[in-house]
Order: sequence, then C-alpha cells, then structure tokens
Amino acid sequence: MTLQLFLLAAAGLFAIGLYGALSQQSIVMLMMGLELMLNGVILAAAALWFFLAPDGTDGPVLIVVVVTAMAIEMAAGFAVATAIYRARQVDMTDAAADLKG
Amino acid sequence: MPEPMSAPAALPLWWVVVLPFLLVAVAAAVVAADASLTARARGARADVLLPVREAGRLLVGQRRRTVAADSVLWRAGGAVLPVAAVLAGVVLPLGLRPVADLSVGVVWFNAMEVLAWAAVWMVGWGPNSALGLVGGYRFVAQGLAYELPHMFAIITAALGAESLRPTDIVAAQRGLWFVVIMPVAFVVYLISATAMAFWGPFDAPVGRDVAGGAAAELSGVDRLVFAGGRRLLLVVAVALAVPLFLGGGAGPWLPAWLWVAVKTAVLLALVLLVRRRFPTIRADRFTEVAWIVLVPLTIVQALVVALLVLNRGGAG
Amino acid sequence: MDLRRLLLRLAAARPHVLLVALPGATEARLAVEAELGRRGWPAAVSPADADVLLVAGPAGPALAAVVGRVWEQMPEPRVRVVVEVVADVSGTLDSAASQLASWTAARPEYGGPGPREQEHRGPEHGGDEHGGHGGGMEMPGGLPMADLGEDRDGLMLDRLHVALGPVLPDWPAGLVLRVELQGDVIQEAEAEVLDPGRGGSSRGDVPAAEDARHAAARHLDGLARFLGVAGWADPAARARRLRDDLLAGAEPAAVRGQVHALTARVRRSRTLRWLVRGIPAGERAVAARLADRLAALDAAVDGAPPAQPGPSRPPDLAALARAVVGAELAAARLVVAAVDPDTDLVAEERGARHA
Amino acid sequence: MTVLFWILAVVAVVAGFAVFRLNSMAQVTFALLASFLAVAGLVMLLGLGYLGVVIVLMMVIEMVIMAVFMVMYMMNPAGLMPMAMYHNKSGSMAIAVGTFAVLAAGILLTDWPTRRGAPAPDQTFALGEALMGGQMLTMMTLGVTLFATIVGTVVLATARGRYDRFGDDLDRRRADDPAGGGPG
Repeated sequence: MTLQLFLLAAAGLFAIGLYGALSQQSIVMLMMGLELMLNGVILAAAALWFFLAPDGTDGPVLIVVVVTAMAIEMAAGFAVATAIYRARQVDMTDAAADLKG
Repeated sequence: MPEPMSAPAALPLWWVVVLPFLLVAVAAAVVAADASLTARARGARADVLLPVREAGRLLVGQRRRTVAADSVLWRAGGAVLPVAAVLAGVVLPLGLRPVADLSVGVVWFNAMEVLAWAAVWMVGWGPNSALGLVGGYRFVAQGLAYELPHMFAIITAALGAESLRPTDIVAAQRGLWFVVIMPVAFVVYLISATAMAFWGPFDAPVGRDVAGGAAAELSGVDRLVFAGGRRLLLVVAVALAVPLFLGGGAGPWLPAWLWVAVKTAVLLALVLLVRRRFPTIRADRFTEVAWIVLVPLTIVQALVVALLVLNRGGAG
Repeated sequence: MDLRRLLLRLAAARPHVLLVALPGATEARLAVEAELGRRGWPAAVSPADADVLLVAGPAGPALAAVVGRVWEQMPEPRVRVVVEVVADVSGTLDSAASQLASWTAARPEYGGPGPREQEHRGPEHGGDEHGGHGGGMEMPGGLPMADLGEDRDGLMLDRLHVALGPVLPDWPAGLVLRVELQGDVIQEAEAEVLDPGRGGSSRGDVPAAEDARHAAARHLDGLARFLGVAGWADPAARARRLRDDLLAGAEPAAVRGQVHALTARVRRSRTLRWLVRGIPAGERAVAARLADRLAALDAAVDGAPPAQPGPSRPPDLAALARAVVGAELAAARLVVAAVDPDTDLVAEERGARHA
Repeated sequence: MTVLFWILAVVAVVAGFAVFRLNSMAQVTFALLASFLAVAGLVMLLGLGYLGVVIVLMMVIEMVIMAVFMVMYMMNPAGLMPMAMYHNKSGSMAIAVGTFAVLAAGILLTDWPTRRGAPAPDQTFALGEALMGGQMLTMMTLGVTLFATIVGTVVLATARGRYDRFGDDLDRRRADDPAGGGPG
C-alpha cells in the first residue's frame, strides 16, 4: 500500500474514463466516461492527502468538490440530453454535431 | 464536541454472527404478528408456525427463469437486499453497544438503506417483465421523495447530539429524549423508514395491483430472500428510531437491552397497525406530499434544533 | 431427503392458490374464495407465487390456452385443479394439499433451462399476442420491439405492448386489456372478454326474496375487489367475510350493523378519498362510482327495494378501454375495479379498441 | 490492509473497464457503480470514513437515476441486441493509453515528498470545520452552483413554462399539468 500504487489505480481509472468519453457515441455513455475520470480524481486526491499532507483538509475538501461536480455533471448532462432528445429524438453526439458553430 | 463518553465500545466480534439470526428472528415475529392480524380480519385461525411454513414452502420451491432475463442483476438485487439490511443493522445499539461502533454510523445506515433501494430496482428490472419493471420504477420514483425527508430526519437527531455516532446520540438523550424536542423529525423518520422498506401503506412497488410488482416473477429461494430482506429492512429501519429519538436503552428498572427490545417492539407494532389503517398510497400522490410538505417540515425542524443546540452553547 | 419431506408437509398446510375465474363461473369463484378464507389459505398474486392453480368453471379454447401458459410459469411443486361444481370445493382443495405434501418429482430445471421455461413470455400472465407489432424486426427471445410514441410531456419514448389480465388479482373474470404502456402510463387500450357466455348467467332466475341478499353480496364482492386493488387489505378481507356470510345464508338484516360499520369506515377514510380523487372513469369518476357502490350496499342491507337496473346489460367494453387511456397503471386498475364490468353478461365475441 | 487494497483496486479498475465492454445498459450502470463502491472502500481505507460513506450514498442514488434515464433514451436497453456505439475507437484507445503512460511515468518517476503531519483524530469533524471555516468560500460556491444547476436543468429539461400551465394571463387557479404531483 504505497502512494504510487494508489496513484496508478487512479490513473488507470482516469485513462479508462478518458477512453470511454472519447470513443462513445451515446451521450449517456459519454457521461459515464466523465464520471469514471472523476472517480480517478477522487482516488488520487484521497491518496495524496493521506500520504503527503494528512494534517490538512485540502484533500477531503477536494473530494467534496469532485463529488458535487459529478452530481452537477450528471444533472446538467441529462437535462441537455432531454432537451436535445425533445428537439430531434437523438441521443448520439455525432447526430448533434451540427450544434457546433 | 460532546465530552468523551464513558466508552461504550462495540460488542464482541462474535456478535457479527449473532446479529443476522437475531434480526431474522425479529422479522419472523413481525411476519407472524402481521399474519395473525390478517387472519383475524378474514375470520380465520391464526397460525404461529406461519413464518416457518412460508420459508419452508419457498425453500423447496423451484426457482424460475424468464425469457431474456438479466439474471446477473436479478439475482444480485435479491441478494443485496438482506445483506444491506444486516449491514445497516451493525450500527444499531443493542442495549448500550452496537456490533460496530462507527463514527459515521447514521450516514453508514442511510447508505445501506439506499443500497437496498437500488436492489429493488434491480429485482424489478431483472426478469424482463413489464409489471416487475413498473414496480421497480415506482420505487425509484418514490425513493428520492422518501430519501430526502429521511435524511433530514436522521440528520436532525445527529445535529441534536452533535455526532454521527449512534452511541453518542443515545448518550446525548440522557436528560431528554429527542422525541420531545424533535417530534416532527420522529414522525417523518418513522414514515420514511416504513417507506424505505416499502412496507404498507407505501407498498406500491410490490403492490397487489401489479401482481406483486418487483417481486412478481420471483419464486423459491429468490422470493424468500427478497421477502425476508424486505422484513429485515423494515425491522432495522424502525429499530434505529429507538437510539435516534427514544433514548436507546434508557429506562428505569429493566436492563438496557430489554428496554431497546421493548421500544422496538412497540414501534413495530405501531407500524403493523398503521399499515391496516391505510390503503396503499400511490407513487404520484405521495411524491407530491413528500416534496411539498415533508421536506420543508424536516428542514424547519432541523433549523429549530440547530438553534436549540446553539442556544445551549454547543458546537464550540 | 427427510427435511424436504417435512418442509413440503409443513408448506402444504397453507398453499398459495392462484384462482383463475372464468366468465360465467362467478358462483364457483365465490364458493372457492369462501372456502379459501375459511382455511386461511392465501390467494397468490402471480403465477410465480402459486402452488395450486385452481380454475373455476369450464374453460373455453382461449382461456384454456391462457391457463396452460400460466401453468407453465408456475414453479414446482405445483398442482392444477378444476372446480366446476360448487359442492366439491372442499374435497378438491384437500386433494390438492395432499398432492403437494407428497410431491416427489425431481427438479430437472435446477440443472439447465428446461423447454418449459423457455415459453414464459414475461409479465402478461397469459394473453400475450404481440403479433403484428414490432415492424418485423426480429429480437432475441422472440420478444417484440417496442414502438416509439409521444408521451404526455411531448417526448418520443418507447411504447410497450402489454396485456393486462385475465390472470391478475382482483380482476374481472376473463377480461383482457391490451394496452400500450409508456413507462406506466397507458397510451392505447383495447378490451376483450375471452370465451364469453360459456357458463351461462344464473343471475336471471334468482328468486325475488333472494334479491336483497344477492345484491348486497354482489356489492360487497365489488367493494372487496376495489379495496384489494387500492391496497387496503383489512377492510377488503372484512368485506369478503361479510359476503361469504351472506352467501352462506345469513340474513341481510343480521349483518347490517357490520356492513354499516364497514361502509362508514371506507367513507371516513380521508386517505382513500385523496387517493381516488380526480380519476375519471367514463361517465362517472372513480370516487363517484365508489360512493354509488357504498350507498347501494347500505340500501341493500337496509332492506330497501333494490333499484331495478332493468334488464341486465352487458358491460360496455369500448367505454372501459376509453376510460383507462391516459391513466397510469395504478389508476387504471382502480378504474377497472370501480367500473367492475360483469363479464358474465358478455354474450358473444366483443372487442373494442381506443387510441 | 494490503490485501484489501489490491482487491478493491482491481475491482475498481476491472469494473470501470467493464463499463465500456458490457452489452446491457443496466449492467453497464451497475458496473460503474461497482467501480465507485470500490473507490469508496479505498477512500475509507485511507481513513476518510465519512467521505467514503457519502460516496456510497450519492453514487448509488446517482447510478439508479442514471439507469432510469438510460432505459428511457437508449434503444433495447436490456441488451437484447449487442451494443456497439463507438466512434474513433482506435484513436481514443491510443489517447487513453498514452495518457496512462504519461501519468504512470510521472507517478513512478516523481520523487514524492515525505509524509508530513498526522491525520486529525476525527476527520469528519475536521472536514466540517474546514468547510464551515477556512473553506467557507468553497462551500458557498458549491451551494450556489448546485442551486444554479437545479434551476438550469429544470429549464432545459421541460418544454412547458408557466404560460402553458397557468394560461396566457397566468390566471388559472390550478395548473394544467398532464399529471399531478407538481407544486401547483
């Protein structure tokens, strides 16, 4: 149980999440990739806090922020998905590509 | 911070083995009591062997499969339900001490209840059955409406004791039971605890109108585990009201564990009787009440308790 | 194994009975329900929950197929019995229990999926005719593809074809409601009675003196089913007991006090009023229909001359199908229970579709 | 401890990978949940009991809601048909592997400072004090952001405004909703 091992696990989660976020077409699956990346961030923050500066509270505070960010990301993501779906019955990112300016 | 307790640490480790049996025994008693009430209404004889009969019937029964079922989630959901109930039960002070004296006990308890909530959805989803899925969705839709008042009610008690540890919450009630200063939280807790265990009148997820809802396609051992898990969840959820609001094992003459048993039994009896007084409350109607009435009520209650705590000079 | 024997015997003292009532066999159904109540045997809510499949009345071709499918869905140990003559109910149940107690068949299904299990078609508990939907897209498992349709918030979402009935708790005998569900909201509905008019209605030749009793019993039966659907088991059980007492020969005047207590309790319940408020059910709303039934029940036991409904008319299935469109499933069940169509009176093949 | 770490870490990564490998949407969601629960276990292992339990609580709720949305929007959610909805699969894989390589190199090559200080005896209390004290600004920002999210998502997701509900002059006494349950 060392800092390096924790960080490697976190990096693994982050990379898998990145792969998902980049490769998936469905908005919902894309959000899952983002969540997985944030999951890695949580783990890294906890490990860095524990192994480097356990006397402070920055690590836990960062985790609180990340967990909240996940909730916000999901809520906003589903709201956008619903809005797009309502407008044109698509839930794929490629099909909404004409949104770019 | 409250002063350090006279250290009522956790129970010995072997209680981990005893706890499930204890909870199952209480759940069986609940089943028997409920069935005898039902028999009385119908004019039939009560049957004390009934929990054994039913369990035996399901043990020898065949397990079913359905077409294109999601067996992984179906079976997993059924298994998670009782496990979550027992895990939630480890923070219950049985007498003075719980099986595990977690410093974040009440949050742990709530997290385990929420696991059970997800489990019901999985059980409803799994068999690829429309009625099962409707049952599962009903619970998901109501779950948030139950969970928020539930959480606020629990937090109010924790706020009054300035601790998330159940034993600290009990200790903080040495002078005055919390039910006196937070009656609204107590009532909301009981309502939402019953609802988290989808027990009547909140049994729409397994309602008769959808032929058993989430449980419609379960048979044999799967049904036993699901139905048993639901009773365990009810027992555990109602039992936490004792340390949160009714002073835990406090009381004259009798030993603490007996007081806990008596108080829990009274609350369970109350829940069983209330079930008979009301028809099943449909999801859409209860959601409205939960969001518009219960959530604001519990927030106001928490605010009042917070002011009380500040007034007596707590929170440093 | 000895333990298995013992468990089987213990369980056989209280088997769960799935009662499939057929149109025209109301008398047999009532006799069975009375006997089950006397023994304290619970009624199963779904095939998965049942040990005994009890068919009340002679099944026609359509219902025989449904009964066969329900039988396939039931887990072993299981027994299937038919009650056609009211007199032999008790003996039939006894023999079913003894068959369960001495159940010996091996359970090959534990090893792998038997051919039987593959035929289970999900939730409908019978009556699953998905043909014609799905646009020819072949899905694994032979299940139909869901259609898209606009929901009540204007989102295009999947619609699922589901047949409600004829085997559901507290459901009119033989009725099938084919619905398109979106979530749990009914978007389209079609009502049909399977194998109608087979039992022959016995309602016409009831002697006049029996009228008050039968009217009261019929209203109690309807009330019990409505309360059962509403999830209020306690008064539903009381209504069933009073109904059984009446049919067993009690004078309406003798149960008057109890009936009045029951109707008063139902009327007083604020929760029930809140739950049934604002659900339209055709020409009268659910709440109004419930009030009508309670008033008629009171009148029947008070000995008032029962309001002659004229020649009994077959229920309007088209109106029923119309009434459940737009309702969510729980409300739709209440609508059907409040309308309580007397499927005994449906004479020939009738169907109605409403979009 | 070490055994527990390895079990949880492997579960977290494998479940995370399963998210993009499984066919059934419902199973995908619960694979993601399993990954979160394993990370929550790791966080608890590091002595952050409160945060671990909160992650369990929040993620279970979030994933069940996610499952509902997924079933709503995706075709054949039960995974009856094998699902393959990728674009630019190999490119993504290359980027992901590259990122992991860079991160891993950084992790292994960095000369991490030594541990300084010891955790406070009651982490929950310390965190609460920080959020209500030194990190108050963080907490306030989170609160305001959450509120903005609530308003924004409702506006985005519904098509009906108050003129639809209360009439053009907003003079309808009861809102005209397709279903009850709203605050009207």
